Amino acid sequence: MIRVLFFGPVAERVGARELSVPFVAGMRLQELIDLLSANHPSALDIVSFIAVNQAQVNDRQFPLNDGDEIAFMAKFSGG
Amino acid sequence: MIRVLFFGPVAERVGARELSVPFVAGMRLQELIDLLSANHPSALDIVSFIAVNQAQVNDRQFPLNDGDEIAFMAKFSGG
Amino acid sequence: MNEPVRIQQEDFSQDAEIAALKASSLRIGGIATFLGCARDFSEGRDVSEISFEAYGSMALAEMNTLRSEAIANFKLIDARIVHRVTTVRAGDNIVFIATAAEHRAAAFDACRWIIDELKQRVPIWKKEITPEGDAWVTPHP
Amino acid sequence: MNEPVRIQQEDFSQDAEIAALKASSLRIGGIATFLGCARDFSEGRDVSEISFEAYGSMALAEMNTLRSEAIANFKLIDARIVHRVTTVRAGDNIVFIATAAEHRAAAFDACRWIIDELKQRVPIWKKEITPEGDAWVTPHP
Repeated sequence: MIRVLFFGPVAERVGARELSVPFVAGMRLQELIDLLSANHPSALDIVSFIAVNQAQVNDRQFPLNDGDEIAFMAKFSGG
Repeated sequence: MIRVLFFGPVAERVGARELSVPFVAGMRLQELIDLLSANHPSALDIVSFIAVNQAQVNDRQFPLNDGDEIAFMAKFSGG
Repeated sequence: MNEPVRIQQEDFSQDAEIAALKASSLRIGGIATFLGCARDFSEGRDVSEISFEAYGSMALAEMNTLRSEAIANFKLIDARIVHRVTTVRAGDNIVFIATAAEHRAAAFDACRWIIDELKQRVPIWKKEITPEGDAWVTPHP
Repeated sequence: MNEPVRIQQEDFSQDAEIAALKASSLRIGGIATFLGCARDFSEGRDVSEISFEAYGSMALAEMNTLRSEAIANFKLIDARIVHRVTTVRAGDNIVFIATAAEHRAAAFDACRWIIDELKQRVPIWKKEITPEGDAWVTPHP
């Protein structure tokens, strides 16, 4: 499984803090983006950063592994 | 009388923290400088600022008044 | 001794943070700090409370990276970063950064750099709770 | 409440200074501080103690002027300046400046400006006491 995490404004729009998505061999980040885009378009609108296992990833073709933790995040507003 | 004050390195070279100098009508700052220069030349060497009644004065022709407090000061090194 | 980089609910003491910083060296000549506080007013609206949420594990890792980069790039002796994640009211402490260096220029430069970078790089979000409703804060570009 | 500008022998608490600063307004978004400490080493020499002397009345007046100028020029909400005049050892506090503003840039700019100006304008002198003897510090140009 892939653990998909949401925080703050994104979590509010998704209506959940976490989703579990079945892992499929050869899966890339783009497939998760497509899934979120189809089911929660208003949440995707405010996603500015994506992290895979707590490191920011910009390449949408980034290959995923079973057990990965993927976070879809709005612009940070801490401090 | 004029109160002449010394602090820190200047006081050390003068060997005193305070001198009283008789006030003479028409006295200007230059006369005090000449006095210090004659009696304590090594102290005058390190004087960078002069204050009359706690305000810096650069004009050596500044007229003095009886009861004035004049400070001869080395470069500041606080903070 | 507390960790030099922390995310916590509870408030912190600047005296305690500075004492911890000083314990690391007798070569410290200057310590710059920045304390971010909750204001009662933001962009024209009254704010009753501010609520914070973090991606805790990633936020802590980023803050530790920020501290290490600041120490290396500004030749600091030490640095500390604390961010509260809880609900605060006007006047409450939110974030604290302290940078210790031999001389003050490096301490100031590093402290400012850390808070600027923290706002850009650390996954924390704030929601302002106002009499007219709640709103997640969208940072300016 | 303590005065916001002071020259004193005794040490100070940053928590107490910050609490006093915060008491003035709920609009404060950022507080920058600078803490100057005694180092055990200066320009190649070990330093055992540092002894301070001030032209007290003029120093206090200049520090009050600095505070007022900083508040006006940087649009601060409030500011505090404390300088110890006594003999200190390595690690001891010497000077503390805190500047409170709505936003952090003004707080940082003002804090740095005050310590830079204080060193130029406030009649205080320091003497370093080293194993090889005492020496009044001559500031660099």
